Amino acid sequence: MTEPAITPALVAKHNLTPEEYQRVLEILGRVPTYTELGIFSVMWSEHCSYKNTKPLLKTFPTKSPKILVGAGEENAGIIDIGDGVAIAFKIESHNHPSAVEPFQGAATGVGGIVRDIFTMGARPVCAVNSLRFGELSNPSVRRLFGGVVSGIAHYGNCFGIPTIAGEVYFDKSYEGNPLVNAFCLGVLRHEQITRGAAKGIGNPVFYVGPATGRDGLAGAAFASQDLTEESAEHQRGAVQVGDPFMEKLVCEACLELLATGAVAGMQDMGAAGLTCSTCETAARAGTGIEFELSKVPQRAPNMTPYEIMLSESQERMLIVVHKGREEEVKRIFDKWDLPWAEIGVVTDTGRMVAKNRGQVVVDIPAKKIADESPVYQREAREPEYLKAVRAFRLDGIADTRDAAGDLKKLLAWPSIASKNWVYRQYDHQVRDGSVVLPGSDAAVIRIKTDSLPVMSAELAAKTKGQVVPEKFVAMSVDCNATYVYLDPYEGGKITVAEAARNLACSGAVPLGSTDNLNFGNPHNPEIFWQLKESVRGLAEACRAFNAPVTGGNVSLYNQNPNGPIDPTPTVALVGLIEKPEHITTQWFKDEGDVIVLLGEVVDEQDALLGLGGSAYLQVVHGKKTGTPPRIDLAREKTLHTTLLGLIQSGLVKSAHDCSEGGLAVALAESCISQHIARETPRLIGASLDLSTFKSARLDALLFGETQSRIVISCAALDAVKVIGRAKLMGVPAAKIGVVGGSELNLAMGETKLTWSLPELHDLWWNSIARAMR
Amino acid sequence: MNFAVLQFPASNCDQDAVHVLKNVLGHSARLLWHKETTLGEVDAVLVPGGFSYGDYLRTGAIARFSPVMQAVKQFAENGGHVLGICNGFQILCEAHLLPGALVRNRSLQFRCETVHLKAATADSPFTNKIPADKLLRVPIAHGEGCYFADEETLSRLVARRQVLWQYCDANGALTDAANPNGSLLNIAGVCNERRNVAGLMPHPERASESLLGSADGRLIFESLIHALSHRENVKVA
Amino acid sequence: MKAKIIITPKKSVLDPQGKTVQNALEHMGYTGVGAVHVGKYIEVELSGADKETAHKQIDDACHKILSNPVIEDYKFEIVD
Amino acid sequence: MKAKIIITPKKSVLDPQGKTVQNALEHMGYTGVGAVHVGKYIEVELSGADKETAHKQIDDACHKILSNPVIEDYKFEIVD
Ligand SMILES: Nc1ncnc2c1ncn2[C@@H]1O[C@H](COP(=O)(O)OP(=O)(O)O)[C@@H](O)[C@H]1O
Ligand SMILES: [Mg+2]
Repeated sequence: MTEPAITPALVAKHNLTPEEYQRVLEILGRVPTYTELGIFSVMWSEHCSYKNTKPLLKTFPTKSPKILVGAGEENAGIIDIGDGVAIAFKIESHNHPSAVEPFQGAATGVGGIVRDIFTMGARPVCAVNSLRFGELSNPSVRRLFGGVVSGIAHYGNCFGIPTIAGEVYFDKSYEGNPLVNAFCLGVLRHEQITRGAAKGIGNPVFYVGPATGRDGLAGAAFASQDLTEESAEHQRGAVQVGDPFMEKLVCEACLELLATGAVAGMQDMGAAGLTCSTCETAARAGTGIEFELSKVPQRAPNMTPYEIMLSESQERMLIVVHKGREEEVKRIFDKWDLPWAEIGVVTDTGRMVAKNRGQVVVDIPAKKIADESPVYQREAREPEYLKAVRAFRLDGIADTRDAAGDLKKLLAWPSIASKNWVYRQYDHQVRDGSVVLPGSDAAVIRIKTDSLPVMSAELAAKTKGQVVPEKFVAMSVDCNATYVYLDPYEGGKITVAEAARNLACSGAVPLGSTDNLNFGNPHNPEIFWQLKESVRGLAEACRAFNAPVTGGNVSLYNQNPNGPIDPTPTVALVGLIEKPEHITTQWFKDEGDVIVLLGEVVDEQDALLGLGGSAYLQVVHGKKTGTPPRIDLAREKTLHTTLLGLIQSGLVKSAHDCSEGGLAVALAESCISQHIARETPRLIGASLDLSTFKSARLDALLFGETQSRIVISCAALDAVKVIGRAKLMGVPAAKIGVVGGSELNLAMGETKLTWSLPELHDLWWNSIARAMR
Repeated sequence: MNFAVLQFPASNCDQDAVHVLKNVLGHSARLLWHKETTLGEVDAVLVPGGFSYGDYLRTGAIARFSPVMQAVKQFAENGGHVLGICNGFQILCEAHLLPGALVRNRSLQFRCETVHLKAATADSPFTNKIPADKLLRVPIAHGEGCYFADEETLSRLVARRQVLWQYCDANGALTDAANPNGSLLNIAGVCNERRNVAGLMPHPERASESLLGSADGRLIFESLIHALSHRENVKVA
Repeated sequence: MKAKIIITPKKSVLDPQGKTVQNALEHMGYTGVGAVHVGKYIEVELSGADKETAHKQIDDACHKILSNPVIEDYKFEIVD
Repeated sequence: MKAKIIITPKKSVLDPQGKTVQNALEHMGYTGVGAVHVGKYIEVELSGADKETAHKQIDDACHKILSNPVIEDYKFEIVD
């Protein structure tokens, strides 16, 4: 078979700049083969190398005494949660593939992140997702949305992982550029941490999992360019199809194999498939790896070395086995009826060598390609549009004349409305650990002894069948991209603050975070500025909340000819709840309980009174502008510790943060969001009196999004204590109402508002379902 | 009691079932690999939920032919007690150990939510501990849980009180709105004529600890355990 | 040789998928659309064996595993 | 008139369902079974319109809603 000659045009087609190609020539000391060119192309794509973002990622806080595996070390970070148990978690994007084929794109996104987790030796125990689409009035958006949700459902449900939290936003900037970020969390004992390193010269290298086809050829490179009709068309020819059934078997077999102690290193074949897994494992161990391509199981006839090396066929793993223990791999993979092949060996050359029927087709120094990719310091320039954003004032906006109607509009707005249409399609209870299901501020799962992966005989002897005390882990994924668009730095801080606030509301203390930076094309200095500024905000906030970043993902080039997406740095925060009795949900509990607002009701220092970038301005006035609310991280932090203190003292019955839609939406949700069973919400009324708050504007009071506010409820007898303790901590606190009755009533001096709960519930609960009908 | 919980490729509620039987209810339970040809010492078999063989072709269609299912058939024919949950129910129907079939939800979507269930009779090894007026809150999670049987079979099921559980609303009424998948007669679970084999789509093992929102599902396991400890000496296995 | 198998839901079984497709077609403005039924199509490549044996095997497989007689009908042909 | 439509996964695309059914058939002892592909069969009853218009409409519908051209192929015939 003759391979194409390497020409400047071919180099350009592989997205390598002339300088990058020069670097290839230097590394190799010769002209690359066609296959090698393909390898450099994917390995040095943004998706695999982070060449545009590395300097920024370095600014994240990444350390804490609890971190066992830190950011960038392995496929996922790992954090100690006590009693010898640890959690591994990470988020990853599958945006471009989902734009091309929503069902399979989203499904394989879930598959990829689940694999990242069990590659670490952890048993995946829950999944979370963060989704963004254009507006639902557009039929092609509905098709994408429906496809993505059923793809996630298909993969996660079949694999048997509960999808317990997430977020969904709808905004025009995502039309044609949907975002699909998937998160997975797994659990393991400290001793079970597995490394993706090709250790031990002479150790055999195994390929396990289904045969390699032409699917997803060079998908990593595709993810690293703008989404155009042309690039999409190219990718349509090679759509990756996920097989969750296969993944489940591969996961079980791998965990079983790890327990034998026969494994020296393990890595999944994700982006850039065989290429990435071989050179990264060799680079990590400082070894080399040599393998024979004809031994790789192949699904399609006549596959070329180029195709085999770059295929992104799903559900495949690379396993390095201690020499002499090959039989164990064979036994276990045969038991699970899974294909396997011994394809190569670990060498001491430091080179990744691939042969095709004995003939060398790839010979590259592994460390150079994996760790020494080019790094760019991109130019950043403040975007033009921010001038108008900053100049925006409320003068031209009349105060609300129909607050009752405005609340209904907000509750029915798809970005605020209940996402049950989405999560009821996900199995969120499999594995018997979901304590707080989707629908409250943060989800909570229980980790018990039998959630952990099977132990090796040695470890079993050491732990002597000891039962691990149950652990409660909370998580929330957040990003208000409108804020980030209007002020990347503040928006970045708020993203983390909101996630942390959600954790606090559930009774959890943050342990760590993982982020997914979804942006447009970084070659555009205005976009790079968004990226840089929001990372500055994220990093600062992660520090403030002691939530070091343990890993994440970068997805750039999220733009099509109609423009870029709003900058969307999604952040997932994971926290620990000390005792089951501290687990708190957002809905009001009992008649007669007192409702207390923690935090300043309106930020009077803010010229826009919390209305900048608010859902209210967007929904009621059709304006997506204005400087978003400010955040003071120290105050926010105090708010969280105060709330946690109250929760741990058993004083808090419900806690819900104010986010999109402000105080009024938070109150309404506290009345209507408890769901008992099919067609059976539990509606509980409330009467509020906000007369003591003097705000210049009613809309700012009700719908303003001033930060650092949480609505809690407590027993009437405890109210004085709660308010006193909060004030002692320096947190503003005021009784604003009482739980009870069958309506939501609000009084502000002369103004009296009343809403019927069934009506609010219907608008909020069913609006996405109606849009999808 | 000794329970065997079957494990097919891509069973995924197998460990949940073992957890509840063992850690919550204090009985002995072990996983039984689908390639096994004998059951060993067991008092009852549990066919757990999941997506055996990816649910490709038809839910439960391929699992039915596993070696272990031949042993289960024999066990059931000898009077042994078998309970299928969700995918397990689908497998038992495919294996003709239970009448009827489960087809695509009428919404065409997977549904995960809690439902209200009513035991249609206390006269079975799977319902004897459920008080007559008790509504159970139990989660469902399935895409193909719409129970179907032809009219003749259906009337026979009713006449012989083989319908064990039905979906109802919070007041116990068998309404259409309370039916999450379009099942005929709101059927959530049935048993065979001999009453030793039963299946249901809802997941009692996910409703066996109040921490998880409901412990009503325990009544189903407790019924079975009660029946097993009071059964006459049937020869099984 | 190849077996081409068509499996359709029995008329008495609710076919929400068919109904949904029918609605979608009508919605998109296609005229004269009547009832729609959605079933499965399975193609099995067969090697060796004569046609008659193949026929027997496939009929058996359809009956036992490929379709569920409670809810489905099947038909098939063997082609070269 | 009736349109009989067959939708199959593209040959280049992974067909996990087909593969699983193939394995099952082999396990059950059917001999000479090669690759298996599982697709969809859709029958649309058509009233009025002449065959040619029907043909056009169905082709269009196949392309736009009945199949997913990214991963599936379709073929159909119109019969009386
Ligand atoms: N895609 C999704 N998958 C699962 N759960 C979701 C999804 N989207 C939203 N949810 C759940 O719905 C609830 C409300 O979400 P959201 O409005 O984003 O909350 P908040 O504003 O408090 O962050 C949360 O419990 C969240 O986990
Ligand atoms: Mg919240």
